[in-house]
Amino acid sequence: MAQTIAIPGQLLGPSSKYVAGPGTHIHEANLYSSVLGTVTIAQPEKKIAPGPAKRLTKIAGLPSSSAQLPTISVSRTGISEKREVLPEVGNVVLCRVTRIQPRQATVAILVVGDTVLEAEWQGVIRPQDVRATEKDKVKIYESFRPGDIVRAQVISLGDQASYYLATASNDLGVIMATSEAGNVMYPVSWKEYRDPETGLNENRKVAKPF
Amino acid sequence: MSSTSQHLLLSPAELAYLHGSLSLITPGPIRPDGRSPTQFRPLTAETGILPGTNGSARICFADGTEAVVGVKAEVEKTPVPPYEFVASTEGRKGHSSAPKKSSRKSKKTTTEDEEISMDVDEDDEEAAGVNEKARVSPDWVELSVEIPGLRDDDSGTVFLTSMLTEALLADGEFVKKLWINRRFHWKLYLDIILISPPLSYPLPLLSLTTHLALLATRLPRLKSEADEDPMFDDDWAAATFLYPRQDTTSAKASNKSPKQPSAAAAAAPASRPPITLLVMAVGDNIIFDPSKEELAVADSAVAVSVAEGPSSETEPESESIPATSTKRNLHLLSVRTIDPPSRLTPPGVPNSVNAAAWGTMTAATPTTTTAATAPANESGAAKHPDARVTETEDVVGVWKAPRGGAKFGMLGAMVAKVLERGGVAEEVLDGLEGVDLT
Amino acid sequence: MADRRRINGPVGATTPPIFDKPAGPAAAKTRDAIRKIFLKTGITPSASGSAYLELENPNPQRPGNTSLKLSCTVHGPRSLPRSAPFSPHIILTTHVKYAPFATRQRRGYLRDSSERDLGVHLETALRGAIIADRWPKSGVDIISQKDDEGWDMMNVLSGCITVASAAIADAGIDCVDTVAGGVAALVCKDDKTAPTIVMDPVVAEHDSILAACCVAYLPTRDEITNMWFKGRLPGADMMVYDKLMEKSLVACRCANRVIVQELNETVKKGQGIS
Amino acid sequence: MTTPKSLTLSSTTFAKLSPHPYLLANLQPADPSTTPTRTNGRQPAQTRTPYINTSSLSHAHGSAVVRNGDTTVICGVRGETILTSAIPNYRAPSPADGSGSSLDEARDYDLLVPNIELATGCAPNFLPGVPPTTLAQTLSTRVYSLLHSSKLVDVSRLRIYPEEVGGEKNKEDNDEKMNEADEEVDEYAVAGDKAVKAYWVLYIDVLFISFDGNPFDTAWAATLAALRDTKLPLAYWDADREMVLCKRSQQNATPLNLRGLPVACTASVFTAKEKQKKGSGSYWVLVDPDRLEEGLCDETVTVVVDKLGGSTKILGISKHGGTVVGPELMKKMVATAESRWDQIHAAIE
Repeated sequence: MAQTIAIPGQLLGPSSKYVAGPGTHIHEANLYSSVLGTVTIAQPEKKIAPGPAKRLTKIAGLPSSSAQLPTISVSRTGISEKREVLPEVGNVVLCRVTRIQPRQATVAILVVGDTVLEAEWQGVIRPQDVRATEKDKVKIYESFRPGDIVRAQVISLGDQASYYLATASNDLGVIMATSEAGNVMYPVSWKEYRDPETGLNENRKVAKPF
Repeated sequence: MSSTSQHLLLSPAELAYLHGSLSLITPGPIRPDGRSPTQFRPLTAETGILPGTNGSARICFADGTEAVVGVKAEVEKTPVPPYEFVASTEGRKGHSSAPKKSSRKSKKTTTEDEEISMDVDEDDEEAAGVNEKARVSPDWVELSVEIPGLRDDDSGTVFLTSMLTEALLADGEFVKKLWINRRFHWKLYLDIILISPPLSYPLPLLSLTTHLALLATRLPRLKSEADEDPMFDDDWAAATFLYPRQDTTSAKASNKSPKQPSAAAAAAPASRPPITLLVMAVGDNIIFDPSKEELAVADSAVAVSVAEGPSSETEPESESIPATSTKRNLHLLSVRTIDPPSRLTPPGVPNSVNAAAWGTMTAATPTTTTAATAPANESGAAKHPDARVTETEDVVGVWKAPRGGAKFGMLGAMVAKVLERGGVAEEVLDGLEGVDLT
Repeated sequence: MADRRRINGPVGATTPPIFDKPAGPAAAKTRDAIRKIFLKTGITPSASGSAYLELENPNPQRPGNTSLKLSCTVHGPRSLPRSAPFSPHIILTTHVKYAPFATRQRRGYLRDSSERDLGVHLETALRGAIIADRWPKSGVDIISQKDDEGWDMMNVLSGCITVASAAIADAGIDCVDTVAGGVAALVCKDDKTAPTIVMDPVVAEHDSILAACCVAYLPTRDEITNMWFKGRLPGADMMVYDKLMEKSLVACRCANRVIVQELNETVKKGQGIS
Repeated sequence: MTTPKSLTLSSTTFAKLSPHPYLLANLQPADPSTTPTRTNGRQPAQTRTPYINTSSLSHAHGSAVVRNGDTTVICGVRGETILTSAIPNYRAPSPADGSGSSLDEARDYDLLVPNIELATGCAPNFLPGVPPTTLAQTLSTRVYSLLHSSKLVDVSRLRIYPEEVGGEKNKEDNDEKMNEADEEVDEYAVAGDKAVKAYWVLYIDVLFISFDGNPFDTAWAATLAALRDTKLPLAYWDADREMVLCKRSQQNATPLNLRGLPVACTASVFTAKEKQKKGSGSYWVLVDPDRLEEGLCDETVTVVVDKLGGSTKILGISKHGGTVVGPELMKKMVATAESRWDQIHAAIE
């Protein structure tokens, strides 16, 4: 059953037996495929007790957690390598800095997770999102320069033009930088890159190389 | 840009409320302004307001939208295809009746169209004496719509223009009225201007105003004979109506009407220009003359163009309408689905998913017994980049933009409701007849 | 059209060739099936989705074995221009364009009103099928390029709908269903015989077309997203109208079979590679 | 030049993030065992095989579809007639030589009208609804000037003469006289007393279905193939109706036999450093570049050669951007252009 092909609009199963995963939609209590691709069914992994259960003050009685339903989804991996994915809140993205302003750094999002995007989405990193500590003493031009490649995380869908990104953790920040002299630099400390030929250091918000 | 020009800012909750009240079955839809499903908003109309035109009309709806239509006519030389000479010199021996130029081909080639000759095979009422076919072409009518705030090549305006033109030209009756002789014909220019900003979808207003303007249009009386250069009587009082009138007041004008190709018996109730009605469906209810708010929650919307043909015209093909029917004999001219703006409205967030209402994205437990609302169960932390807003069953009361199209039966029912005896189309036509045409 | 960005040719007016003898009438033959459709996806690798459609040429006199050629490219989901207002769903823009050599009368490069009208029809047909709120703040451009004249607007529209639906599925944009376009017409040979309803009419074949309707149909959901009816029905009886609609739905289902078969092949071919 | 040490990226991500080092890494592989190839797997001097098929359009007098890798182009040629009275400052061609005179009718009366249409959604950056981009305009003018400079179209084929007046117009004997090789036009211009009444104007419309680099070679090959496939109906001036009429029957439609078969070959130069001074650092000549390579190289060379009839004739050389290509490189380019000519010649036949 794993590799059946799904055409948009193809009936996959009743929505009482499956949970809709990506690439499917529900219409009149039935699950239909909404993307051209191959059907994959993910069995629910055994649920470990979810942390301290929040005290539910809602009156609605806490329903008995019936056995979790398998998730059915249609994935396009088979079709073409170009898979269009929208940056979601929480995704780790790679982007290139396009413009620096005192109040924000404008970037073009190139890669979401591990899928390379065809279209380029615009993102914005605000000074208060650059690092977790001493948020108010951050200067943008000491953190990013146009042309740098930055690994960041999407924190919100943002306004109509751009997504809001943040580099507030150690493994986020600039991963590739070119110096004024035009050579590729390598990181020397958490806030400096060095140009191998000229030996000069430039300030950046450096991502911890792992 | 959906065909309604302005976006109405209604919140998902308002949309859900409106959709709920409009799709009630038992007492029938409850409309925000309390009208019955087939009740039209009052309108004030007058004709003959522009002295410089052959015919003009102005209609103002209750909600303040207003339109003005001016009709001007010019005499134009009919282009003659070249091998007309060849044919006429060798005598047109049994030239196979070239297929009727389908009136749908809006982009007509003015110059020779070598494969299909343009002459339209008007076989039915063509006067027997002249074996020459009456060459009519849809290009004799030019209609332009002007909506404030929109460019005239804006796709919404073009859609309106082609719908109104289509209604006029669909059956080819109208174009035959513009025929003077084999060498000349009338060229009619209709300029439709929406004066007020488009508060609701302007289609019905524009089509009713065009209807009145065409009814009031008068062409100077032809004095010259068959194929001579046309000479007209310059006494405007003697001008003949485009749509010959059967009532007594202008009897003298109609019986002197020149030999018109479609001179069906003058005494019979004359045919009337087409009207286009906007019909909307919410759930199973069919609603007419929708206001802007109602259209914002429509599941589907259809524009139906209907015209009243002279009832005496015997239908060559299908069984004729029983004679005892009421006086109106309606023709369906064109139907188009309109893309309802409801598809562009933002979706509401059901409680089960809405963090504010403690429905948690990560709750392992499906919420209460509502159909099968089961929120995503992946662990909340790093959401899988592909995870979309979780696909949930439609929750009653939560607005979701309608997906898919309209059922086949629903579309048929909407059109039937317009055409049925004593239905909405006849009610509108009666209303329009009341307007005294100066 | 003195467009200084294009080479406009001689100043004087040029006229298309006028022939001394009118062409013989097209061989009128009745067939009760739609013309054979050739559909292929993936013709423009640089676009996110693309498809190409050809309709078989029924008119033996006309050179070439196909009479309607349509190519469609889909670019999206892509970012919206800065000025666009926030939209919680994907913004659909459609462009329908005739190639200059497509029709008998050479068309210019700027879109005229009939092409914009087709664009709005296509937009209505596809918007019903696309699940818009899956792609917030993004846009998709659907460009349908007509390379050869199918002689008639409604056939062209039904071709555009079918090829665009295949291109959207190829682009991986969420749809509730594939959309198929179909045309049916009320045709009468001459006035004595009663009018017959024909699927996928070729105007050159029939003497006079009384009425025609073009439908965009979602087969599995059995819903209609766009319907365009035009013409004069004898009398106002709904019976003929409903029969005409049914016939066009049959045409849609035939077209949809071609789409499903082609999409299956794309997936198989895709799996073959990966 | 140390690449970032411990950063491991997938190849597609590397290509997207920094295309220039990516192409450089492919052309200059670290270990000598792998042969240097381009990102699309071709050798630097290797071109994409062209596929050409003709007369696929029913409303054009000549048409061709050319597929060169992922660049697909469709070209339609339509003939329309223009009366000499409608041509401003028209001078009757001196009947004696017909074509040698200083008067170049095709260029002076603008009888050839090529237009390249890129805004057909053939690539994400070419979307319709915008006026023609500079690339589209430059392509159109380059094709226009090459059409006229190569004198490809024989103007005598475009002239329209009055019909042979007098005597009963028997169509039959005129027809079988029609299909001799190419003098039949002079059949009408009896002893030069017949003035030219009208001309054929050829509208050449080139449409890009898919765009993946090297647009000029493909557009020119499509124009060439379409013109070779064009058959114009026999047109004559009808005196009593003062208009040009064409004969309906297809068999006396005369093909435009073109002079020679010029073929264009384009290469772009990729330099190791993005900003390269003259002579320093290594460079590669990439023939028939695709979209990625065109974006990375700013120096392109185009050579137009014609090998019809044995000897190689160079019809045009154009080079712009960059300072790397010198005379000896130009000779190598002509050699590659000749091999490209053989490829196209084989595809067109």
